[in-house]
Amino acid sequence: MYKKGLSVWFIVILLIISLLAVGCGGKTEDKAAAPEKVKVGVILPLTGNLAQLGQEVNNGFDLATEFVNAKGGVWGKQVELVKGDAPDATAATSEANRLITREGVKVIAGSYASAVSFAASEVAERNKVIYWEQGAVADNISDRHLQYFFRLIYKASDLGRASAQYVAELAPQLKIDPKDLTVAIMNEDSNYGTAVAAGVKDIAAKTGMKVVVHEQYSSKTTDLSSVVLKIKQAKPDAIIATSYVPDGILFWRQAKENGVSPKIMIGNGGCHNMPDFAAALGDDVNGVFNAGTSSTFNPDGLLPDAKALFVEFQTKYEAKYGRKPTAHAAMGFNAMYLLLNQVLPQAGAMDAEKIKTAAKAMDMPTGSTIVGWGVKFDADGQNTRAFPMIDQWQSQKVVTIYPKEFGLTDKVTVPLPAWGKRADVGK
Amino acid sequence: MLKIENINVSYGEVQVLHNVSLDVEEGEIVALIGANAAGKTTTIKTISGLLKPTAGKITFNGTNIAGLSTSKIVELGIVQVPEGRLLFPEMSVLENLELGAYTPQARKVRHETIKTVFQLFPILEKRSQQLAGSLSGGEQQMCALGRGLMAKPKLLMVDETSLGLSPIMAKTVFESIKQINKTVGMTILLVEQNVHWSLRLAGRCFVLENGKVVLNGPSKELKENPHLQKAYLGM
Amino acid sequence: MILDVKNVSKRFGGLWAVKNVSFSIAENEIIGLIGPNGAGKTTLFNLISGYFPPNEGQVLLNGEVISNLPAHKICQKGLARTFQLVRPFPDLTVLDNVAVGSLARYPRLPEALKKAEEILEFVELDKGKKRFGSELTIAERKRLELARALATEPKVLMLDEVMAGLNNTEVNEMLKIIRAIQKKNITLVVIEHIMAVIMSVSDRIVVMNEGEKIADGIPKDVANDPTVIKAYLGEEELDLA
Amino acid sequence: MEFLKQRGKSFPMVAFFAVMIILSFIIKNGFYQHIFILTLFYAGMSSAWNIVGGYAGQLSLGHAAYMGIGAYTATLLYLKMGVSPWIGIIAAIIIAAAVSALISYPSFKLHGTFFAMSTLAFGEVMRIIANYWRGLTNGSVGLSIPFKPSLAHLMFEERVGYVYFAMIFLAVVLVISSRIKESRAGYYLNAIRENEIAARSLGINTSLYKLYASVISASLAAVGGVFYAFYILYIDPSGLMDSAISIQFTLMAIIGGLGTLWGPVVGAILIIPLSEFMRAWLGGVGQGLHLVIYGLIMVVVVIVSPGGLINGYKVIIRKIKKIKA
Amino acid sequence: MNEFIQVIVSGILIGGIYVVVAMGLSLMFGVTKIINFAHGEFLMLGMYAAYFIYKFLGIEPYTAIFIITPLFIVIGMIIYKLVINPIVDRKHEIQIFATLGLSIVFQNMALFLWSADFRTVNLSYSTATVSFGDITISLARLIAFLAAAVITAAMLLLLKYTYVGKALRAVSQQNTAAELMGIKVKRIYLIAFSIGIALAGIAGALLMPVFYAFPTVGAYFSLAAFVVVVMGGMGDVTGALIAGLIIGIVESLSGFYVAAELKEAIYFVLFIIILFIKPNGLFARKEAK
Repeated sequence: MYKKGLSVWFIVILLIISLLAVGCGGKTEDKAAAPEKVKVGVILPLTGNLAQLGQEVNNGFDLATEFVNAKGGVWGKQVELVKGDAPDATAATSEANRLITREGVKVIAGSYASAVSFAASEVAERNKVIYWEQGAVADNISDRHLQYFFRLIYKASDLGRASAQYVAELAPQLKIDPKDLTVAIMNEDSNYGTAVAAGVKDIAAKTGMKVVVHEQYSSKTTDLSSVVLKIKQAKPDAIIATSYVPDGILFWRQAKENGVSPKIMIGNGGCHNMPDFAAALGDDVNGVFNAGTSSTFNPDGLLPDAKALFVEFQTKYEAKYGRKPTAHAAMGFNAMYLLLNQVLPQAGAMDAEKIKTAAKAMDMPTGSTIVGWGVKFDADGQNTRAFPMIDQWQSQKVVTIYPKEFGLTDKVTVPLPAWGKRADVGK
Repeated sequence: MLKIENINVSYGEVQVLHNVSLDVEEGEIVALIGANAAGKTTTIKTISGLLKPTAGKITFNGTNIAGLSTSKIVELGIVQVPEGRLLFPEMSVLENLELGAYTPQARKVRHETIKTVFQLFPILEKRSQQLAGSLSGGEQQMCALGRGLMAKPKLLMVDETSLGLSPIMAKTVFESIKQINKTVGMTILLVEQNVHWSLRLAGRCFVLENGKVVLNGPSKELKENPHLQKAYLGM
Repeated sequence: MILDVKNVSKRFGGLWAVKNVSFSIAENEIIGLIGPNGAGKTTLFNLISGYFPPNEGQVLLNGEVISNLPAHKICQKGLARTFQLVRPFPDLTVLDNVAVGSLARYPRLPEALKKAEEILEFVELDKGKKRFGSELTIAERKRLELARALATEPKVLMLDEVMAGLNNTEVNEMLKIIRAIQKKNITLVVIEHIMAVIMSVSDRIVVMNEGEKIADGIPKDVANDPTVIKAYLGEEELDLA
Repeated sequence: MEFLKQRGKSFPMVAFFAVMIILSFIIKNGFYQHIFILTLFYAGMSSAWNIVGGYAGQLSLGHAAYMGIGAYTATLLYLKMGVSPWIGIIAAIIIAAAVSALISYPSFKLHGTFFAMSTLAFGEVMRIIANYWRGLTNGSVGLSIPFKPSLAHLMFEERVGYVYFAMIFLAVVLVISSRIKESRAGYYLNAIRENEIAARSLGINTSLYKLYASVISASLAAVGGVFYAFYILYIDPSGLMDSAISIQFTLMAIIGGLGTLWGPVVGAILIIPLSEFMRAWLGGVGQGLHLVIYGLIMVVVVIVSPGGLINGYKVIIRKIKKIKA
Repeated sequence: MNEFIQVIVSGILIGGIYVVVAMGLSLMFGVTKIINFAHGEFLMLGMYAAYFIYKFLGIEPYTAIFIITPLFIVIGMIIYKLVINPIVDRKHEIQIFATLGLSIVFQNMALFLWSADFRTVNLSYSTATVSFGDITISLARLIAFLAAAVITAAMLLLLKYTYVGKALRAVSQQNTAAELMGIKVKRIYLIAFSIGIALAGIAGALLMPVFYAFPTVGAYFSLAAFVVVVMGGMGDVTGALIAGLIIGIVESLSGFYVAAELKEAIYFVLFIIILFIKPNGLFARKEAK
């Protein structure tokens, strides 16, 4: 309909520009070939809805790198983290490609969000680059039998199992037979919440606990009153919740408004161990349990080296960021520190095969890392010695209570006191 | 009072007015006549400042108003009653009238003005709480005229008042225009397709054809003009 | 009779825009439809061309009821129209504008374009055919609109004020085109404002006022009909003192 | 190839793909290849959108839903029944066409903002359904496709395979687009966009043609969805069917030139590398900084360039021609 | 029965919040005919403003409204001059994408400046409730709802009884005629836009005690607000009020009786169906021409 002869030249010009851009890019690659520093890739969601926890992990990564660099780095060279922002799977693919092919990294640490981990680790695998996952919990990430993928954290369903198991163990204290215990499950409906809930259901079936309500919702919702009302109606003894921060705050606030008062409330990370959660609820946060990685357990349960590192991490982190590290920051630190301090020196060179061998050879007992875990990867790259701990909020602080050797206190308050009467929890 | 000298106006790349000149003296009724799309509405839109001339001069009481904003021109005292009436359909008649008196000076005296308007158009007082969109065509036209008067204009430009009205209704409206001119002494620039009416109502007429003024003069003389008779009166 | 309008009425809100109008048109006639502004001419056009259905009555094209068909079907059956406010497609070229019309009969684009060129030649608009619809003068737009409707190869063509806003030369050219269209065996219904013009070209004239048909006959009779004079020209003895 | 037969008209197309093929030999770096693939893919998606959004002027903001339908159809058939994605493409087309026919017909009564909002809502509903229907889609856990490179599985050991596949996808969309544009349907769609009432009076069944545009557009978007799934190898509702993705398709067409054959392509060539490079350069600098700049560029371009770059260019050409004449 | 009433009450309360968010959007649209896709981001800025005012000045969000309102009127004016004025007469798609770009800028600006942390103000009334028999009502949400009613009433009074209000309506109904009355249309656009932004800021302050500020919070509300505005019949204040309550009640009912995950989908479907039946919104009085 229109004479196109000329518009084509317009396009051709654009193409030439993009060609030039590519030409320039080629040089960057050459630079990467002769590194003066040890480059490690990082992929995290630094923008978008998951930015908050992504940033926490990023802080941990940064601090671990500082620690290692202060000690002289790896192989006598300083470590540089090359970062990619991946708010979603497509961006993760882009960034993984960029880090691998343009920055020339041989190992990528990530990614906290499961969707990001899925996509980025796929690219890493195809390029034979190590993907070092610190905190994405979706079960099926490690079900793909990838060769270059290592995950330090436990699976989501294991987290759900742990929290449900703990609830079952608390039943006698309520003078209820676990078989008669009624449980409400609520979770946000992304892969994280869904997988945790599956683990909870599994244990509920095994222990005979009765799941009276199971509510799933989008974490982007503005109102959870329908969920709250359903739970209120079912009057469960325990609520097992999996939330992100916004919906977690919303739920507990609306639960308070509606006078939902279970005997046990337990969360599964993501929200229920975050300072923002406590800030929003004040004293009412006390008595709430959380299952997940902890950054505030009793370091006496750790092996001596780990304990020293734990203390150093806590103080340096607070000095640098002006607040206590969250569990996500601790996991980030742990993952990066293990990578830089153990795996890479062991591997001896920036070579994926060697790093893989070194990682597979890792055999660290429980209590040897700053989050309490040991490290031993199975054939799928899943760490078999990771486990969640149980915390309880006391005096608006996350206090670890289980496993016993990491517990800071024996004083566990059950059942949960009524709303507004929780200041004394743990005392 | 109003003097237009050789203005050119274009819509985009199409020039619609070519060297149009006309003038209006205080107290008179002047009609601008011509066929559909001859450029009548364009001319008064340009006077109102809705369109900007590409060339030429428009002066009002000695002030050059070409290129001024519409609100400024309204404040100076030129008010247009637009073609198709363009009432605010979901506002009451009273509100429509009140909006007519939007400029500060008109707003001050709006209570007196509204009395005059109601005297001219008693039906508007009866309908004052009704939504303007629900009025009949003739009533709407009266409301539009009333709204124009509320601005306390020195020059009232009335665009195609008879459009869409039955002859009887049109007659009433024309009579009231005459009335406005007589009682208030209002200067009126009338834009009309209906040549008969215009010739009877106005003292002087300008005939536009294809964006050019082809004839002008006192209505009596024009009535006898063979070109006009042939082109517009079907004689 | 190629077009029969039988007791057609249309109501908007509480007002009858068209009230019980009937007339018939024989093949190859030129019918003038006149009346003062707001008489209901355009509404009648809209009813016939299927823009909206009548509340009462029927329209028959070649003996077939078309009054409940959608507009595009009516066009395909051979009745085309133009609009008073011209609606050229502004971002299409003149040629493409007309080709949209001819595609109704010639689904293959090259043929449609060829036909469109022929029609543009016919209406003498072939010079600037690469210009965009938005770049035309009013006279050209009117002609484009006519050409586009003509391109659908109608049996009946209804023209809504195609001469409004044109100067004398342009009006005469348009009249020439209208007569030429008639020679192509197309029946025409023409809405027009200017009496003189319509009188000269029509075989028969239908006069409307306030939604009703008030006269129907050959131009000379209609022009001398006192009701028509009163409705159309207004009461001469109006007192404006 | 089909489009080579179209005499002189196909010259731009041939030239374009010649350059693309040359580029596919030059670009060896994986990151640039990835950007190249994304650009071709988005150019294809935006061109597919353009058929209904540009030609017919129906500003749909829910096209990610069709991409999602395509991705899920082919992935599920492949994972659950071992059906080759090539056959999956056909199934994807059928389902997307059916869904679009169902939703489009009533929605074409709506105009302007109302239409846009209804498609936005439709896209969101589809995403929520995909999330909720766990038995079928695995919900938000997503579906991960094991990497088994072979042509039959639409997975390629060498990334360049994806380059060619994306190129073929874009070529198919462009050929169909230009075929539509240069046919009765294209003329009719343009007429509908410009003035629906006038179009109807010229014998155009406007509902039918809008439906036709919508179905073709949705089908092509579904094909793109299949490609996406087998390239990224992981799909989940929020990553695939987010309204932000629908808006991306629209944005590219608008930046490049709505309703023109090459507009969406130009838009994609500008936007994808821009956003990718912005993220690469600034993503690690400060949280969100790259998107602030990206957003600013978007605002400025949209304000400054009237009707897209291609049209801006056309206006200039028109002016030049006038001066010459 | 009680639970049904409780569900309805919850629906009305969340509906009230939608109304507050939608009101400014509706006014802007009615007058300028621009859909402000960055409206949610102005809400977000309002929440941050309330948060920082509380944190640094110790002024509670409800009182902060008196600071936020003038502040946001100024912000509205600046944004109008920079972004909206150049596109006010342009095509829909241009307007959509300019405001969309603005939303990307604000979202990430907030992320860049204030990080992604969730900011809450924990006040005595954040979780306080009022009870009527078995029915409990969140105090802060009730206040937001009452504010919605007050804002609606104030808007109606403004539009009905002041000259500016009449000019706003005049421009929204017939902007050429308004111009011919001597109304500076562009200035009315500016006023409408600024009031709209101020209303978004007020909505932010009202939300702060019950919700929490973070960079992408706007998106959580804006989609619902768009639905409310479109369904209520663009620019219709009472329509927006009723549509907001309908959406809230439908959301609450479907969340309780169908599934919490599907509640958004259900009101979107309802919205689509309503549009199919009434293509210009629920309360559109006339067919748009």
